[in-house]
Amino acid sequence: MGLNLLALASSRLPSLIGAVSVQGIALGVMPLLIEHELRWLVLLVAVATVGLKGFVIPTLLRRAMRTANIDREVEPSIGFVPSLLLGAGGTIAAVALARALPLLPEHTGSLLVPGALASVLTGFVLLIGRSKAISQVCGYLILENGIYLFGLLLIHSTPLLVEAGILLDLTVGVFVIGIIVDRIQRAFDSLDTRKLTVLRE
Amino acid sequence: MIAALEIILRLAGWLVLAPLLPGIINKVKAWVAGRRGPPVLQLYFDLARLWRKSVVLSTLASPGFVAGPAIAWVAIAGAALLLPLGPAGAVVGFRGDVLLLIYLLALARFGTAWAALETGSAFEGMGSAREVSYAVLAEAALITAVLSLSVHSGSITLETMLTPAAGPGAVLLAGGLFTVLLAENCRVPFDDPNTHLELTMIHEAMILDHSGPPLAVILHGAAVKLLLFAVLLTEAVLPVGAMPPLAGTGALLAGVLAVTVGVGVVESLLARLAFRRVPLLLTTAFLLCLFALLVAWKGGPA
Amino acid sequence: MTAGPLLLIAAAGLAAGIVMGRAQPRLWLALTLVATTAGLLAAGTILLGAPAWEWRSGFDFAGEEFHLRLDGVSSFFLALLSLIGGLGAAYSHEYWTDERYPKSAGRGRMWWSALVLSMGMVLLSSNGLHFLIAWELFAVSSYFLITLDRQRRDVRAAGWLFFAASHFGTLCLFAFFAAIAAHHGTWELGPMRDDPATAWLFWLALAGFGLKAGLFPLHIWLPSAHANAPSHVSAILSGVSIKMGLYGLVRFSGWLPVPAAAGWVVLGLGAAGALLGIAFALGQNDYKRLLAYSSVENMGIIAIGLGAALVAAPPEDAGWARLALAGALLHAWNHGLFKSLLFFSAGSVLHATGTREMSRLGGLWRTMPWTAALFLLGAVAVCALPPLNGFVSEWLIYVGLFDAVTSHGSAAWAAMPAIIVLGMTGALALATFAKAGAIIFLGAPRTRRVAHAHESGPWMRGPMLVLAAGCVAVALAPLAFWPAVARAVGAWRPAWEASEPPAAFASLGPVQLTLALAGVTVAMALWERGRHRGVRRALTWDCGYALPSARMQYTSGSFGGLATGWFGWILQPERTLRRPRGLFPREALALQRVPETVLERVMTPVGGVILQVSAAARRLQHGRLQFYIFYVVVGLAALAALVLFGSMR
Amino acid sequence: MKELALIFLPLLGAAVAAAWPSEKTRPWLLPIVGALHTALTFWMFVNPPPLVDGGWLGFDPLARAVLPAVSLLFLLCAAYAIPYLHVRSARSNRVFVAALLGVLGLLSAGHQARHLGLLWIATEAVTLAAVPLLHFNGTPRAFEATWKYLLVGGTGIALSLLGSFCLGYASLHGGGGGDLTFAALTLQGGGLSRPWVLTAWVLLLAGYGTKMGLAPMHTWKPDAYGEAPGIVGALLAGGVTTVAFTAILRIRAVIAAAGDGPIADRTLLAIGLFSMLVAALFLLGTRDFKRMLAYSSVEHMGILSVGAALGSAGAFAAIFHVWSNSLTKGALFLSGGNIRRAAGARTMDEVSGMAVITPHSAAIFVTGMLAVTACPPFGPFFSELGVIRAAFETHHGGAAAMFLGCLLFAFFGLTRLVFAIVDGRPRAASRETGRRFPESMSVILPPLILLGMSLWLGVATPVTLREAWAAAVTQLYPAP
Repeated sequence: MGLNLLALASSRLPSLIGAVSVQGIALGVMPLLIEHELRWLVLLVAVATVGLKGFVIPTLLRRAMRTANIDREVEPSIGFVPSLLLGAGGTIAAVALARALPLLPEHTGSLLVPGALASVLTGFVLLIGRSKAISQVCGYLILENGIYLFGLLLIHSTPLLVEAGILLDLTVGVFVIGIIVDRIQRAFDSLDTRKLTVLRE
Repeated sequence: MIAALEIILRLAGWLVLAPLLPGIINKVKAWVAGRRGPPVLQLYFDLARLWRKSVVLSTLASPGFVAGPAIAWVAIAGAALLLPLGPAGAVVGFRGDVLLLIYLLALARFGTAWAALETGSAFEGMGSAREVSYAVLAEAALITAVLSLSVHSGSITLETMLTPAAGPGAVLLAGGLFTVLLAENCRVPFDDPNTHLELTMIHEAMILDHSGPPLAVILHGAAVKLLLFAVLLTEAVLPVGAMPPLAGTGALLAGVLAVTVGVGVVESLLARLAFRRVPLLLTTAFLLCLFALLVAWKGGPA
Repeated sequence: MTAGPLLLIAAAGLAAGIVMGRAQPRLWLALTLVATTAGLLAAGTILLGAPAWEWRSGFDFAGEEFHLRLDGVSSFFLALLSLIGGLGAAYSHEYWTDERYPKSAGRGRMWWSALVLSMGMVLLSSNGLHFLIAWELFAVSSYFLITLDRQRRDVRAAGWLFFAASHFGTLCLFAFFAAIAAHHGTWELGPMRDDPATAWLFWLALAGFGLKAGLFPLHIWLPSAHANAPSHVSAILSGVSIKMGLYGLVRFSGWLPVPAAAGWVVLGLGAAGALLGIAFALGQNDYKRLLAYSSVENMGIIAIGLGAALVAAPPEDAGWARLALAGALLHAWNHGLFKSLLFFSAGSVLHATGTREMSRLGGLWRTMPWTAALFLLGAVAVCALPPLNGFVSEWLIYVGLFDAVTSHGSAAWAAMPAIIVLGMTGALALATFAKAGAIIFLGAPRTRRVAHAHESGPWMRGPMLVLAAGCVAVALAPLAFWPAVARAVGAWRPAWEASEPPAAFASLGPVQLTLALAGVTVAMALWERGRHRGVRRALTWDCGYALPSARMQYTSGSFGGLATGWFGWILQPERTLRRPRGLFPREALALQRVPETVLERVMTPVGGVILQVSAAARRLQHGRLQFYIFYVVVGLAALAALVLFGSMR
Repeated sequence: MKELALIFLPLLGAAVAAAWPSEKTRPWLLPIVGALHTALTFWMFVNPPPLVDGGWLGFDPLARAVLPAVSLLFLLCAAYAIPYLHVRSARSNRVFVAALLGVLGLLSAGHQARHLGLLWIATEAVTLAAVPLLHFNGTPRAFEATWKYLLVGGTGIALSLLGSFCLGYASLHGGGGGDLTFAALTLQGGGLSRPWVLTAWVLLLAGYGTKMGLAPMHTWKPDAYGEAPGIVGALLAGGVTTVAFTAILRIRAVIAAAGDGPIADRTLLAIGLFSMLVAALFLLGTRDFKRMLAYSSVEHMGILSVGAALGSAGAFAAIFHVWSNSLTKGALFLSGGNIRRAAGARTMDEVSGMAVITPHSAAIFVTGMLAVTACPPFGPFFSELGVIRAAFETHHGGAAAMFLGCLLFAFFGLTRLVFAIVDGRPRAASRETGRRFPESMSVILPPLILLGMSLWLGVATPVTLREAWAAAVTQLYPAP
């Protein structure tokens, strides 16, 4: 959860991407910690997650950043302090909300639910509060990380096939986003989404 | 056969007697002014002379120029026939004939206005515009008066409506109807029959271009209309229909005479109103009739 | 033949007209005339006493079985529709020809058939779903007929206003029929008076049908639509289409229970419409707009009659209500006759002169004597002057109202103001039509083009003569039309089935006849007398002015100015005045226009506010993605709040 | 087996298209696959295969009631795509054709999904597969639209995933064994944990609502529909949104089984009416006729949502409306595409008099506009009337009034804009471009057929179709 706040406070894109990447790795390791017995599928999923979320996607983003040759300031439309406060408030709210929802006995102690919700909220804050396309993608990733975290609650019961499918979808989604980011960069010569306001009303 | 004869006789009576009224009015005016004035029968002479004259038609006029006055005259005569004559009752009458009376008067107005507009003259246009516009307010007053009569008598047939003794609203009704009479017949204070300025005329402006027999028909029709209103007013106020024949006839004649003299007196004492004040007076007439209606409603059979 | 086959012929003829009308004008005309004659005959058989005709198809259309019914009420209106539908088609044969309007004449024929057919279906349908289908097709075909001359912007604007307003009415009817269907579990319609829970639906019907009927504040679309449509279309719109709204009101106030206030409201709307409609008419300078406003007036008069019947119907079932309703229905016929006649004559004038401005016309009686005479006849009829038909029906309404007053019931409080309003309306109508007829046809031509106008040909004159004959027939032999009216009244309320004509009604015919004869005789005698004594033609008296010109004649604006001034509070006339200046003034200008107050002073501002709201809302779609995601979050929060709120209750 | 065929036939087609060498002949794959798909769908419609208990995929009554409409729409769009791609031969159509076929396959999967997770996967995949379609035009505007589509849509997808997890957890918390098929969830019914069920409903409704384009999550729609080619608009409006709607219907059934049907219905009603209101307000002022179609689509999604909220009669009308809206909107998008091409512009400030330049497309466009505004005897009239009737039957008079008010304003907006484009004098520029893109039979017939089917749907709804809809309603709205 600290990573979320770090992401919110990052004023430079590389550190934001870094935060996302670390979060991805942590996420990938999680199922291994939760599962008591190591099934090969779980292992596969974990490895894939770590690989994709921790390395592939951040690398992609870094490359996009470099090729776009943009200045590395994040240029928030919601300032850092307000977004930090929002994030902190969101985290508190997430904890409160998680308490309001009944949990199974085995989950009551874990921070999975509040952590997931806090990540989701952080993702939203980033999506809403940042103007660079790449930082928005990071926000989206944090949002999805949160959801993935939540999904771990169900890891016992849902067939892993589903989990795998979901993961695949997410990945493809991010790839597609990456491609579009690239195209936008070429079309607009910028990744500042504030320029993307031709279509209105 | 007898009925047909009676109709013809009555019609003749109406047509023959009507031109007396303007004569009487003029006489009254002359007396009040201290002059000798024209003879009472002056209008008869005028009509006779006009009837013999040739016609000058505007180059623009269509046959409607002559047909208009004729139809107006027929309408007024027809309306007059509908009125009961005191104890003698009505000769033509049916339920709802009062509406026919009102609409015949409207037809007469249409005929005169149409004929006036035939010439394309702005004066006649002005006159007929005033005529038809003031008629809107007069019509409201008239129909309210009729309404109060019908509420009072519980009937919509002229004969029975006009028979019973006037109720407590008689004075109001008389005031209202008298004002309507003045307006409808273009008398002072609404119009000055003797004016010589086209811009201030109503009725006289409409007939500026008429001459010869058509003018005679118009003037005669106007006289019949005046008589009609006088009779209506008298019968609305006095229960002449319920009186014994002689007394009734006498009362009717006296009433008509009184109305005529009244018109003459008003004409002697008042000046013509400014046009913008006319609606006010007509609205007053309407209100008088409306109060009469309310009084009749209160006093009528529950 | 019974009604069934006749109606089949009519439907087939019209359907064939839709298909073939585009290319073959003559065939189309023949088909339409055959179809409308068949329709007229079918309506006639029912009105003259045959039992109501009913037919179920046995197969489905749009999920429902066809259920057609031709009873007293619907055949009453079907007769009018058939008559005007046929005559208008004949009129258009000369008025809207392929030569003059190569682009739209074919479309015009097609839509005409569609319009007549759909109106016929409205009258026959006894199933809510089919009624709605027919109703909307009727609106669509009206729209395309109004905008036949689409090249012109004002025509399109008028058409759109019609369409938009009409859609409002249609949506009210959506709700109306859907609610009936929801309540009774079926789209089938029929007498269902027993369920007082559905009484409130009357208000929906009043909004929906009242809009089509042009009841007062809902009339906003009517003047521009009727004025801008081709004249044969104006004729059927004014003569028949708005009667469809009336049909709906009559039909469903007969079939469904009505709330206690219904009659009072209808009567009040009618009185307002009658008086204000004619006041607006008086203020117009465009003779077709004038006629359109006069339709508002006449629908108001009809509504007064219907309202009186509704006031009486539930509690006391009084005899006078029958008279009022009979008067209203007969007035619907009469209005159909004389207003179509007037619009046909107006079309004839427009055809000959190309302008709708009265102030550019004048003196047309010389070049267009037929049109002038027929217009005059229509004008006398529309003013309800004896001895024509308008008087007959207004007389019935009057007698009904007077009887309501003399019966001293509570209804008198509605009847008394209505009578006074009717009286004033009559006087205003007289002023209006004296003005219209006189400015168009009398005096001197105001422009050169008008001086060379031409009379319309036989195809245009023929329908006008037929309508004029219809007016005269109703006027002189009203008794002959009573059974039809009585049949419709009986269908409205079965208890009133066998109502004899009031005794006085019988004497109306002879009186009118005598009057007409006397009028003609005296007029001719006077003419002869004049001729006998010698006639000289001379200039109109001009007060000695040396150079009179046609432009110096009284104009329509000045003629109506006095009375419109009294209604200035609602008419809000707009004056543009440039006074003459200097010693030798060059030009001066005085323009007067009476706007459609309800539209321009009420609806347009309201519309403006709505558009502002819309503009404000549209600013939210500003293209910034961050906010779009924020909207998602807001939506999420709102849904959560809604669910939370719901789960706590 | 056939269920899988419905999915993999188009996917196979997509693979073939990706590998097909000839630019000229590749587009023909679209109608061929489309025709096969339609044939198979209708064959299955007539002979529905038996449902496997606990199966993740199945041609269940809901799929049977809706999928044929999507398939038909695709077939006609595919037929239209041939002349369209011929005109746009400057660009390679490899990705376009493949993605189009992919969308069809995934749509089939989404409609047949009987498992919460599978449903999500299919919907997400459709979203992604549509991306290359959106920026086919390759303009900066197209990329901007795609970007917004991706991020807003992606957020929605994320929300629905979270919602799916919540629903899964609700089942888990209620003692479920982790079987996330709808049948199992419905069976568990009241055993589901209520707070989780409600949370799931909120998230799923917001998520799939984003996909459907319910306000205020509709913001991607005008951009996407405005910039994408007409066929893509038609497919998005008639196919993709339909998947999201059936998803919501399926989930609503679970929520109702859990005992929270009234709450679900209230939210559906609220969001539906709100969407209609927003759409009506936007329609009143929009000047771009392609974006107009998008707002009209938002309005119709609102109608679907309102219908779904009004019990079984309303749901029947809503499923009816899925058909009538898909077909009619399809006709509008395709004819609108013709007009757009011939006019060379798309706002009423730049376009007028199209009745002269493209008389047939303009006629179809006007008729389609009337149809879509509930003018009888086209399909939408009957379905919308059904919704209103259902509103009165369930005593939602106020909702009916608001519904009708929104329809009215939408009508104002639509007619105003459409007549402005169709009537009047054509612009010189449009005359020029109009000559380059003449109307041919191949671009007129598909929208005409769609319109004809909308008409046919209205005047003579086949009894089997009605029965299929009724069966779907029974599946989702079991009688209490």
